[in-house]
Order: sequence, then structure tokens, then C-alpha cells
Amino acid sequence: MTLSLEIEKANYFATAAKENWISFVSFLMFLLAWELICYFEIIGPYQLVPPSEVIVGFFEKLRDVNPDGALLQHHAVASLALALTGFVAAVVIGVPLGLFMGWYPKVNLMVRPLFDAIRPIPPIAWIPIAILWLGIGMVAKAFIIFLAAFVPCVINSYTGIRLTNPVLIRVAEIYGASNFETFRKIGVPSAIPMVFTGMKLSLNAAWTTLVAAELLAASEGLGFMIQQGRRLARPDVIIVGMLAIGFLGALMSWILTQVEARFASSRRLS
Amino acid sequence: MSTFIKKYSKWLAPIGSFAAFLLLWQVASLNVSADFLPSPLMVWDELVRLSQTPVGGTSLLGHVGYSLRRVMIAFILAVAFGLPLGLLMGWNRVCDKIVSPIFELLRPIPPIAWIPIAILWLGVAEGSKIFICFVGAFVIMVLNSYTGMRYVDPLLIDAARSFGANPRQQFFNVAVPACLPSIFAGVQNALSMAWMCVLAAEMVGAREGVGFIIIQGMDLNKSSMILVGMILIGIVGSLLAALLRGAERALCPWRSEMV
Amino acid sequence: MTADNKSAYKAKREVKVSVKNLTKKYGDLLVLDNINFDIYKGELLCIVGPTGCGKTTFLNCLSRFIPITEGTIDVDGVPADPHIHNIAFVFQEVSAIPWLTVEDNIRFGLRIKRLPEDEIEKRVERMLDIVGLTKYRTYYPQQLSASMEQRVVIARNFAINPDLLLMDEPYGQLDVKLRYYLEDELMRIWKELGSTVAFITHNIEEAVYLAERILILSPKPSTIKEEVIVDLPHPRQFDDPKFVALRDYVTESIKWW
Amino acid sequence: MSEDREVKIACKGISKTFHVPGQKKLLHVLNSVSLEVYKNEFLVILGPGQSGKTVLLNCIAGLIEPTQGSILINNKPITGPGPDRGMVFQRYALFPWKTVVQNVAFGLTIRGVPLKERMEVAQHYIDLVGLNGFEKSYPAELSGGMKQRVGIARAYASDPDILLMDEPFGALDAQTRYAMEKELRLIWEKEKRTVCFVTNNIEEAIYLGDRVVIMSALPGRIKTEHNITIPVPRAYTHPDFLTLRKQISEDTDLVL
Repeated sequence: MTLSLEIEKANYFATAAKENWISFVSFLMFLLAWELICYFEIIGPYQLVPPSEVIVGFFEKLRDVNPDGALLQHHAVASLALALTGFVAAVVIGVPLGLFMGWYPKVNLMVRPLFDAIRPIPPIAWIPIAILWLGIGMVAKAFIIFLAAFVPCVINSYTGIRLTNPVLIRVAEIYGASNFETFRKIGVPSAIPMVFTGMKLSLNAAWTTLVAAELLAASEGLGFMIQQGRRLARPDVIIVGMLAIGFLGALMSWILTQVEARFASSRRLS
Repeated sequence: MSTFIKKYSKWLAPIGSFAAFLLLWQVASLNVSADFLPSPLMVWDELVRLSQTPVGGTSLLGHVGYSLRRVMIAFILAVAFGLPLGLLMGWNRVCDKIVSPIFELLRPIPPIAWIPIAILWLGVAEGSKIFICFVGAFVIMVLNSYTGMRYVDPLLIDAARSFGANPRQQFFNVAVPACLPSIFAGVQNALSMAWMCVLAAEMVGAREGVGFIIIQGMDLNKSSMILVGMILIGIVGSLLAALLRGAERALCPWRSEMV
Repeated sequence: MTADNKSAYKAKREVKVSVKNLTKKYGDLLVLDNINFDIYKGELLCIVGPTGCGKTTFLNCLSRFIPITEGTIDVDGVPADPHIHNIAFVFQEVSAIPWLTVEDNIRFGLRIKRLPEDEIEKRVERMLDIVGLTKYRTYYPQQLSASMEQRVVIARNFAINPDLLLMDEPYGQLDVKLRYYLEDELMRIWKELGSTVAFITHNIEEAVYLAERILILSPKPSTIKEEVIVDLPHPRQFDDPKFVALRDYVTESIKWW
Repeated sequence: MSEDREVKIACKGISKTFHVPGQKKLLHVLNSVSLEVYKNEFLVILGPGQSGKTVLLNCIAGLIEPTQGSILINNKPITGPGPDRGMVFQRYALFPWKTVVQNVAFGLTIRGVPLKERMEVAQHYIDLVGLNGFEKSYPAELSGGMKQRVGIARAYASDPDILLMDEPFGALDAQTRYAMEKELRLIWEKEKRTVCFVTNNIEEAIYLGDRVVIMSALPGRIKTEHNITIPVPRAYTHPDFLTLRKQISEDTDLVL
């Protein structure tokens, strides 16, 4: 009866909830240290600004287009729009492709050559050729983001369906189900948890690649904003931009987790 | 014939798929103008040319050497700091409570978003590039070793305790070996992340490295140079990954049958 | 075990499944060696063999999951085929589909068989009642105990009114007291629905407790070593001398430990 | 017969309640269990699946702290796990990265016994459980029965006074289980220790136990006790064996 051992371990970390004050204190210490480093100018004002100035900078950026020529919200919307288009396209194409590749060996043989060639090359390495092919506009960036998000979707859907419990496949076969019916009724549902993992990874990849693309060639977006912040030695703009990128990335992942939880609870995926 | 296939089938599939890819590329390059998509042969000639004449003052191999040096320094530092921190956070509740708030603040920021501030702090030279690769690899190393430690089977810890093992023995003799598989997964992911970050850093501002080559190709509008760079990046990346998989199989023999 | 009680047993029964010189080789490793036997309509046949006698391979051949090297398997005189015949299989591992409720699990096989909806609903209600899970119809498998989950699987398999129900040691991991209870329940369902059941197990006492007839497999390469008729009324007592004699007889034939 | 025998383990009013994480309700698993185990006695604790018998065993092992009550070994209260009690687990709990001989010698490694001596002791117990020839194998390469032999050898090798066995044969098929029961009884006759053996299988309890203690369903408490006087080696279909089995079968609860 492993019940007792799991409970002991869970209690070990759960009862620690009342020790959250340690986290609170350590976070305060971190901010304090940061404030003091700037106060005593251990790192110069042109390289680092204290948290207080970052907060001020954040509210300013919501109203002031300087120095990069657009409000924070505008950059954020531009980045989100671009990342999500690439991400959604990758999911819509990548997930079904991964599922079919995992289930039907013939499909796998057909797609494998192209896929294995793309995979080892990091998405960021595609930026130059994409810009050469599609110019520095939105299309090139969307293509790069699509590529970045596409690979994890395919890999995880492929792995997910190949890890289907063989006993359940036999359950369908014994009742005389066709291969496609077994794919639809057993393969796909059991792959769903891994598909969601893949979507989270590809969302992360899309968001990372977006920043890279905006650093290199963009006229708007959070990546462009922090690059301008560097060119104009405005560490407050850079840090605000970085925190915004981090926050939005985390927010999108959190939303995806909620969708998965609701989806799984309705289908009780263990 | 069938025994031949069975014996070499492990190699046949990758070779077959590579040959099919080359064919696909050749056909595609025929009906598209060369400066958009050069044929495999043109890229091969470019590779030969580049390996003789230096680009921006450094030979092709020199560029790869620069990139690898940056990746390796950052990777080793990330493992040296990230691995112990991750294991400790997973094992000790207090340490987890102290570090995780700061870690959770920095974790969602993609390593590439650190490039501007890194250049501001450490200039365009080696320092900022190594720092960016370090950030990327470090976060992944901490995460994988932390998760590995938290998912160690409590039964193994209790087995050790039943023999009177003290906490130090439980940690070193049982917990760490038990999460070796996730540590190796972390090491492999950290290296591939470092490899990606060095590209980004070099593309934003560098005079050497594979990232520089593909940006140079873009600036000179020479697609064949870009493709040479991309193929190099793909090959070196895969070699690094294969190297680590070999190391894992050597260091964890018990896993070889299971894997 | 005399010859006459075998012929008397077989005289009044109709053959449902007949297996003729079934042989299975993996490469040149012989696993099943020329197995011949029949299963009679509405019979509860138990097949028992020593550990490692190729029981799983035998089952996979019988259920057509893997091709057989030689020999034939006929159901009602026609070569067995899951697409034509109603073959059902209760696996050793619990095989309730995790993302389907109890009632949808039972509907699963019926839907694949493309039965009309009203017939499906009728059978689902009946099976829920027989296994006593009507109260739990909207539960998911993880919310049930292991024994209840196994009963969902049994209900799902009996629901399609199988020509042949194969059961691979379904109660192997359960509490002993629980196993007696579920074995009695299986007997009840089997009598009520009159299905043909082939129950395969390593547990000799379980085989003697359930079976009308027992086939004993030899060690690898396995063949039918012996056939034993169990002419005791159900439910049987494990301390009844005749039961104990039969159990000792079968144990001696298999004993390797 | 039990007055003059030395008491090895004494459990006094052991209760255990778990806070189930995520739910507010408390789970009462043990309800003031008192039990004495005599020196070199093969005691079997029999109970249905969910009866807290494993938690009781873990309390004796010191891996779980009881909410109330105390446990004395050689009349001294225990403070936690210790090498005087060796444990065999249902799910084996072997170290996958160690070979068979390294697993068996684990207890001695923990105590810092020099290598040469460790290997000799480990080899003795590997021969005792019939695993010679498998010293260099990894757990992943062994069958269920062989894995449990490693578990038994490992527990014996650290020379404990007490062996605590948590449904060790629960995952084996019926025939391998008979083989392991016979094997364990032979090993125990050769190297006597005080044994606490937990199981839900009635035949196994009667075949192995000098005394069988029966626990109720959750919250577990001691219902009754039977002394097994059938001469060893015991036959599962012996009339006395069967009558005792019928009696005990009535005492155990059915948990659906």
C-alpha cells in the first residue's frame, strides 16, 4: 500500500506552506540588494536601474512613446499577434501531422526526410534565409515562428500516440475495430496529455524565436523595444521590456494549462 | 538480401531519408532561381571555397571553434552551478523556499531577451555571448535536476532509511543516482539551448562564429553561404547531442537495456 | 478422469470453437507445438499451465492478435475473425478505458459492432445491473477500486454477447477474499447469459473452482498435456474431499516448484 | 507457552491518522493496535487490501511515526529506522543502478564495512537465496521472483535481528508464489530471525506463520489471532490446513 508513502512525502512539502514567509523575505532581500547596488552605483546608472525606477519606467512607458516610438501596449499587442499566429498555424498543422506520423508508418516514411533535415537546425538559424526569401516584414517573422513552434508539436504528438497503452489498442482490435477507428477512438485520446505538453513547448519556442526575430529586424514589438533600449542606453526600458516578455510568456503558458485542466477533467485523462 | 537489411536497418533509415531529402532539395532548386535556393552542388562548392578563404579574417573551422568555445564555457558553468542548486532545491524544503521566488521571476524571460542588457553590461565581446548562453543553459539545468529530485521514488529513499542511512547517505547514495536520467536529460537540453543562444548572440553582434557567417551571408545576399552556415550549425548541434547520448550510455549502463 | 466421463461430457455438447494442430514459431523457436482441442457452446473451460508455458502466446493466437505458423482456429466452422465473430477478451492488466465513464466503457464494444442505439441502451442497463455498477454509471475508472474496475471490463465484454470470451487471469492481483467473491459473480453471469468462456490462469485452485473442464498445458514448447472433467456442482467448497483430490491431481501434473 | 518467551517487539496502542493532501478530511488508518512479537517467531499479519497492515509494518520499521502509542524493541522505544530491522518491500525497492551484489551489500556499505568483507557476506546470502551466477546482473534483467530473492538477501545481509516483509510475493503468479513461500521457509529455518510478514493471502499466512494475527478493514485493529501448530513442511491440501483456512476465512473482512 504505497498510499502512506506518497502522503508522507506530500505532507513533507505541503505542511511547508506555512513557511512561505521565507520566500517572501528572500524576495524582499533580492529587491533590496538590487536597490542598494544601484544606490551605491556598483553598476552604473546607464547599465542598471533600481526596481523603484523600473516601476516608474513601466507606468511612464504606458503613456510615453519615447524613446522607441510606441507605447508598451502597442509593442505587446504586436508581439502577441505575431507569436500567436505562428503558434496556432504550427498547432493546426503540426499536431495532426505528428499523430498521423506516429500511427501510420507510411506517413512517417514520407515526412521523415524533410522533418529530420529541419529538426537539428535551431529555428533562430532560419532567420537570415527567411529574411532573404520573404524580406524583413511580418511574413518572414511569422514563417520563422511557425517553424519554431512546428517542431515541438510534431515531436510530442508523435511520441504521445506511440506511447498509447497497447492493451487499449487490443481492446479496440478484439471488437473488430478498423485501424482508423482504433486511431480515432484510442490513439488520439490517449495522446492528448502529450499533445498539450508539446503545445506548451511550442508556445515557449514561438515566444523565444519572436524576440530573436524582433531583435534582428523589426520596427515594432517588445524585442524591438528592448533593442532600442540598448541602442539609447536606457536600462529602464530594457528591464521593463524583459519583464513584460517574461510575464506575457508565463501568462500564455498558464492559460494553456487551464485549458488543459478543463479539457482533461471533462475527459478524465489520468 | 533480407539479412543485409535486417543487419544494417538501423543505419538504412537515416541514410535513406537523407538521400530523399537531397533529392527533394535538388528538384526544388531546379525550378527556383539560384540566388533564392541554390542546388546542393552549389552549396557544396561554397563550402569548399569558404573552408579555403577566410571569412572576416577567420577560417570556417575558426568560426566553429569560436562558437564552440563560447558554448562550452557557458555550458560547463551552467552545469557546475545549476546542477547542485537544482538538486538541493528539490531535496531541501528551505532551500526551495529561498531560491524559487527569484528563480520563478527570471525563468519565464527567454534567454535571448537578455541580449540587450548583456551587451549593455559586458559589451559586444565574448563576455556577453557567454553570459547569454549561461542564462539559457542554467535555467534548464536547474529545472531538470529539480524535477528529477522531486520525482525520485519515495520507496527507494525509505529502503535506504530502513538500512539506517543518514540524510547525507540518502542524498548521495540514493537520491542523486536515482535522478541521473533526468540530470542527463537536463544536460542534453542545456547544451542544445546554449547552442541556440550562441547563434542568437552572434547574429545580434559578432565578428566570429557560425552565427556571424549566416548574418554575413544575409548581408552579402549570398544564400549559398547562409545554407553552408545552417548545415554547419545542424551538424555541430547533432554531433554535440550524439556525444552526450554516448556519455549517458557509458555512465548509466543499467539504463541501456531499458532505454 | 476416466475415459467414459469424458465421452459422456462431450456427447451432449455442440462444438463452438475447434482448434486443429495449432503451431507457433518465433524464428526457429517453437512455442506452441501442434495443439488440438475443441471448446463447446456455453462451456466454462479452464486452461492451466506451469509458469512460462507460453500462455500469452497461446492467447494471442486464439484471439487472432498474432498470426499462427500452422493450423486452424474455427468458430462455428468458419475461420475465426474479430471482424465477423464476437470474440471478447478480459486482459490480465485492467483495461477499462480511462477517459470514458463506466457506461461509455460498456457502450464501447457495442458501438464498434454498430448495434442499433436502442439495443445498445438495453444491453448497457442490463450489464450495469448484473455487475451491480448502476450507481457508478457516470464514474470514471480511476474513481473506482481495482475490483470494480475489473467488473466494468467484464460487463463490457459480456455486453457484446460473445461467441467466445477469453479471460487471462483477470483476478490475479486481487485480495483472496475478493477473488472468491468475483469468481462467484462470474459463475452467476456465465450461467445467466450462457456464454462460452475460456479462462486461462496459473492458479490451479481457481481453475478447479470454476471449470467444467480443464486443459493442462505442458511446459514450452507447450501442447495439451491432459484433459480433466470437473463434474462437481457449483458453487464448490475448497475443503470438499473430491475438490481437493482433483486439485492435487492437477497440481501433481504441473508441479515444478 | 508464550509467557516465558522473550518479547522482541512490543506495540502499545499504535494509532495513525493521515492528513490527505488536498482534502480536509483525516484518514484514520490504525486504531490503537497492541501486539507482541516473540524472539525468532515467524509472525504473519493478515488483513484485506486496505487495512493499515503495511502502515503498521512501516511504523515498526520506523519509516512512519505513529500518531499515538509507542513501539519497543528489546524493551527500548524506537526513534526511527535502524539496521536492527531489515525490510523487504512488495515493489522490491531495488536500486536499478546497482548490480545484484551491490544491492545485497547496500546495508553494509551504509555502515562503512570494508569492501572485501562486504562482498563475502553478500556472496553468502546470494548463495543462500539461490542467485549465484547473477551477481553482476542489473535488477531490470531479473524476473519478479528473482528480484524478490535479491530483496530478501539484501535484508538478511545487513544482519538485522528483525525481518519486516511487506507482501513480498504480492506481485508474483500463483505458482511462483508457492515456490517462493517454500524457499523463504527453508531460508528462515537455516537463519532464524524474528519475522513480521504482512499479506492478504490466507494460504500464504497459514503456510508460513507460527502465529497469524488478523486485522480488520480500515481503520485497522487486531480482530483475532491463531497459533498455527501444523507440523512443517506444510501441505496446502492437508485436512488440518483446510479447516484452519476455512476458520480464518470467516474472520477476515471482505473489502469490495
